[in-house]
Amino acid sequence: MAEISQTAPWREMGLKDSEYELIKERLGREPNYTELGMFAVLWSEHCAYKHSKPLLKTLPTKGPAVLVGPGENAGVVDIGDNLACAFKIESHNHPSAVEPYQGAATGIGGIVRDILAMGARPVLLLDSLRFGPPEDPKTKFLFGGVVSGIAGYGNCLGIPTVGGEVFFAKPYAGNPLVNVLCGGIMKHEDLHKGGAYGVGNVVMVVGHSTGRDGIHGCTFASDVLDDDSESKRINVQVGDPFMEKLLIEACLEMMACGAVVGIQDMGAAGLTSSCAETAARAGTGLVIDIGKVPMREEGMNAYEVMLSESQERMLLIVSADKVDEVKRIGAKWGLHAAEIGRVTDSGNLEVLHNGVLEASIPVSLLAMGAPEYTPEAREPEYLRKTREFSGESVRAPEFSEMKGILLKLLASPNIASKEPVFRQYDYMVRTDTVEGPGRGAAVLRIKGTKKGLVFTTDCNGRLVYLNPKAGAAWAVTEAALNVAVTGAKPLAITNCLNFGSPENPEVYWQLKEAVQGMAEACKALETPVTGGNVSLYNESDGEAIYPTPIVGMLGLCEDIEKRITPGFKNAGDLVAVLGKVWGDARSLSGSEYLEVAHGMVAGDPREPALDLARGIIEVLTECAREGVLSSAQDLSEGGLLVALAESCIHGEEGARGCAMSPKALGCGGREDIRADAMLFGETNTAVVVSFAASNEEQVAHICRQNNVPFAVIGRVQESALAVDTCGGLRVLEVPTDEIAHAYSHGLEDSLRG
Amino acid sequence: MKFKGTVTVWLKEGIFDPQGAAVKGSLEAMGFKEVEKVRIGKNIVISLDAENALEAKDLLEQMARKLLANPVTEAYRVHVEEEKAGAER
Amino acid sequence: MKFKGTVTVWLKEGIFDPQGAAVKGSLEAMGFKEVEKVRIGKNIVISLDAENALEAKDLLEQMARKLLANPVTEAYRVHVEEEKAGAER
Amino acid sequence: MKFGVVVFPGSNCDSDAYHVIKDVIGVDCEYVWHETRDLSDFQALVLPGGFSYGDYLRCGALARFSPVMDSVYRFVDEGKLVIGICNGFQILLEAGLLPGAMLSNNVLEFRCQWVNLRVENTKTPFTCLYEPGEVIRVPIAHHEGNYYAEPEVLEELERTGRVVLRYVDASGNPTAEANPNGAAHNIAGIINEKGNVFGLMPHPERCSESILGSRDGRRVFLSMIKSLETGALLS
Ligand SMILES: Nc1ncnc2c1ncn2[C@@H]1O[C@H](COP(=O)(O)OP(=O)(O)O)[C@@H](O)[C@H]1O
Ligand SMILES: [Mg+2]
Repeated sequence: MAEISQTAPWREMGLKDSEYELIKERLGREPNYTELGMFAVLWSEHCAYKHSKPLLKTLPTKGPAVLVGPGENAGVVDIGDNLACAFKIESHNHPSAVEPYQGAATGIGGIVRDILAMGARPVLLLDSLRFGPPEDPKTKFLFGGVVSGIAGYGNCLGIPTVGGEVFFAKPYAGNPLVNVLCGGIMKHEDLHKGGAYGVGNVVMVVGHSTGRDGIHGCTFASDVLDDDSESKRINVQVGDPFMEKLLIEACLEMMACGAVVGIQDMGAAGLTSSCAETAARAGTGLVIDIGKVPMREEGMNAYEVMLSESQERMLLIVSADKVDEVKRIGAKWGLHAAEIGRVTDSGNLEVLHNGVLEASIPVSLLAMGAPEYTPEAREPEYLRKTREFSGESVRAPEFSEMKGILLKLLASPNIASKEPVFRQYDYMVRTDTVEGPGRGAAVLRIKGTKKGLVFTTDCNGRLVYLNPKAGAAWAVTEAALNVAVTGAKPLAITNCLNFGSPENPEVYWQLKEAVQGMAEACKALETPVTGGNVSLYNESDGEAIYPTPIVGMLGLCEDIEKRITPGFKNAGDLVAVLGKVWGDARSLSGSEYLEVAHGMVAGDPREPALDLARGIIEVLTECAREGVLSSAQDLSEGGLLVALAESCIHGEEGARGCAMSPKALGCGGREDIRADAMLFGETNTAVVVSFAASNEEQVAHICRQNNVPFAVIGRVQESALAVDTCGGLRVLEVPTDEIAHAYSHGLEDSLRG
Repeated sequence: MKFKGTVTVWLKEGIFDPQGAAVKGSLEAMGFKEVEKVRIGKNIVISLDAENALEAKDLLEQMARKLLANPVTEAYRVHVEEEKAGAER
Repeated sequence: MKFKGTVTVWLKEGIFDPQGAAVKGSLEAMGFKEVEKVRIGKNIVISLDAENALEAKDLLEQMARKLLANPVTEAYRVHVEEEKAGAER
Repeated sequence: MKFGVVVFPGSNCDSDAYHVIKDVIGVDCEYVWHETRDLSDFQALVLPGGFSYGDYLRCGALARFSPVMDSVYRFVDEGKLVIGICNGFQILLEAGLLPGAMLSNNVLEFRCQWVNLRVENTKTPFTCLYEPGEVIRVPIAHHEGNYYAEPEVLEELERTGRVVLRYVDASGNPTAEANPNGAAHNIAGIINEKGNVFGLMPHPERCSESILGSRDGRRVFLSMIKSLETGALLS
């Protein structure tokens, strides 16, 4: 035992000296090597949220529809008809940086098991991805691997990948982001939780055998990527989607027969975390014998078995009289279902190896004893410069340049169609996908009801970089408007906070501000946070990524037949803006236009007007109920003109164009107005809608009632997008075919380039 | 001179091979009880021009390292022979 | 006795191998101009128990014929050797 | 009349086929576990899409050795109807119930998209409710749908009208651009000599309700029901 303190192995395992001292003190003795390993993984940032917990506590988590909030494997929200939706987002950034295919694939595997652990059938996936510049050869390698990994795993499971995001920017070059969201549906009575209740109940491992793969994966995830990461590659876990598919079916069957008291997936830190967390939630203890764990390699010791991150495994707490039933179902699906221990009242996790005690640790210390840190926060130096941006910083383009700029924006990989990505995903399996990827938020019907589930993921890291508080709030409002333009009501969010090292005061400041912005927006929009994930240490070569707090939002569509879609429907319909288009220089802050046309990342994005966002959501849901809108599309990257272009591209035959003038938005007489900002400036408190002229009065009335500015800016026409100045001068006219061409080839062209 | 190189790529020992495991299961179910382990790898046959066998081998090593094998998960072996005219593959 | 069998499976001559063609394209783009043709096949390594090499080979032939290769599109070759204790693969 | 939907380990379109037959069309339908050997209750079987046995080794290769397949051969001999969709088609090929084999898509990617299909033969129990030459819109979702058969086999399939569905453009022409995966002769679906085994890569069960964007696939199932009811087209 003495040698432990001499060789200090905890440092290599990622524990600080002070943490080791704390363990020793709380344990009242020196931990042995296996115990130390167990502490190291559970006290890693990935599992213990050491640097983020105090911040996360400030997020709103309660609401009338929330059935299960943060703390369980996934949040659960009531969606009526005795149904509930479990959903959560999770990151797999570090594994994907090293081995993109397997990293992304096992990311899907992990999040699906989280949803399964709540008792829900997983029914949808979204993927939110960030890469370096598309022309960078490393990006091509990472992009190709990640997308095919998601396809390879998700398609095999038969869970449709119905939406997501892809965003390219330099700060992600060495450290891509791979965040995946899974949603599942269940009846209220099928809700399960991850607690090891009932002394005497049986602990079982179901699914794959255990090998040496992925040992210390979560300490790796809490580390900065460097050249040494290459040597950590042997940590890579290989996904087996076929096994996961069987595991889903088997676990659902096991839960349905009433055998399962508690269930938890074995993700990061494998057996250690699943045992410690289930026991901690229930206030019990566990005794397990790892000699009974099905293994795929010989001679594995306690340390290896407890830390293995072999995929496709679940931990089940089974009532003692139902063990045989669980074994029978396991055998039916060709899975291991092994009895490895029992629930005790000791409060300890006791690990035996063929009867010999190898570890004994209080579960509360393991699962909840990690220290919390409140690091120093300092406003980043770079903000002084980026905030200097003003109207004088960029030349206003001539009218004659507008067409070129529009086409360039549409072809920019951040705006262009992501079809080269999502055509590799089976987004139709299960026959519920009513609006699939490529047209805004995904809409899925719920068979047997009139309802629809709506999902989106959103975050523009560039905006968060320039103003973390505003950018994070913006991610929430953008997601909410994405949901609302379908006519659905935003219900709740899950989030994944992707940041650099919290030990860097500037990064910690970003994190703190972003969480505040997210909290404020969620409170204002009444979309509580039901769960999520924190991924820190996203850096390479000393440079942090853009701070990227990704928001995954769930909305509910009361009547799916009344949903609204983004494409124009009828020539002659009026086109209007609901909300606020600023049209001033500040609205160019962090815009795609500023980067694409001027090569600048600068400015200070406005904090979203949350009251206005709320009003717009009200207006859209009411309009959907009344059936008065033909189309709706929110403004995001690329601003007003790109939003209109997208409504043209998705338009019905004969209604694929629009003629507009910003006159009604109040350009006359305002000094601060600029044409480029009017057309390409970004705001997230505005949407463009179209409707039959006969509905104008009703739409206007609904807007007035909700204090939402309403301005008719043009009409739907057959096949071209045209813009007139306030003075009536036609400054732009582009055939929609040309627009559609730029939009649909942009991504492939830039990856080829 | 023409050479035929074969780069054999397989999953490193210790990395689980789900394909191999599934095939083993099926072979057993078909009655081949003698099977103890199945691992599935790739066999990449490359016809190429080179001055001599040494150069050919060197080129193939480079291709394997840079593209054909994923160093994270895979190991490889290179084999070169002179191309027999009219050989079957 | 323990044997290590290797079943190599490849697409029949005359059937276009898109994966091979793509790899050839990538190799060329990387500067390997010497490459004339690339074909990608499978390498299935099976550890098995048998009385002797002949029996092992016979079993492997059966597995290949029944399962490992699709006779419409694929050809195969079987190779057997005695398993060396502690061999790397 | 009762349909069976076979569930192999890894099937994932089983519930989609079941939903269309049972809930949308309203015909009796049951899942058939892959270890079942008695199929005497059923008049028609669906081998659904998915990734049976993970599609490891080759798509459909391992499923072919599932216990149920012995009974499927007998079922086919008895002249009952079998439709294999996507992975089900691949299984039928591996099992030798249909000729040919599948190669990887020539785009080397999984492809999920809508395609246009021309119905080439309407004198089959699976297509009797379509118009000859009718162009329908149906989704595909596969990685290995590049149909291959030796030239003599292709020639015979063509000559005997056993190419039932072909990938075409919107105006009905079987162009190379309209071929999503490189399939020989733009073949999307074929039938056996006897006319009771049909395999197709596209997913008719995904386009049998208007809320999903097209109802063009529904008549595949309705055709089967009609021919079972009338006995027409069944040898
Ligand atoms: N990685 C992806 N996977 C699946 N769908 C994606 C992906 N990236 C983008 N999409 C889809 O493409 C459409 C446009 O994406 P995005 O530009 O982020 O939309 P929005 O501006 O509405 O947030 C959306 O429907 C989205 O779901
Ligand atoms: Mg977006």
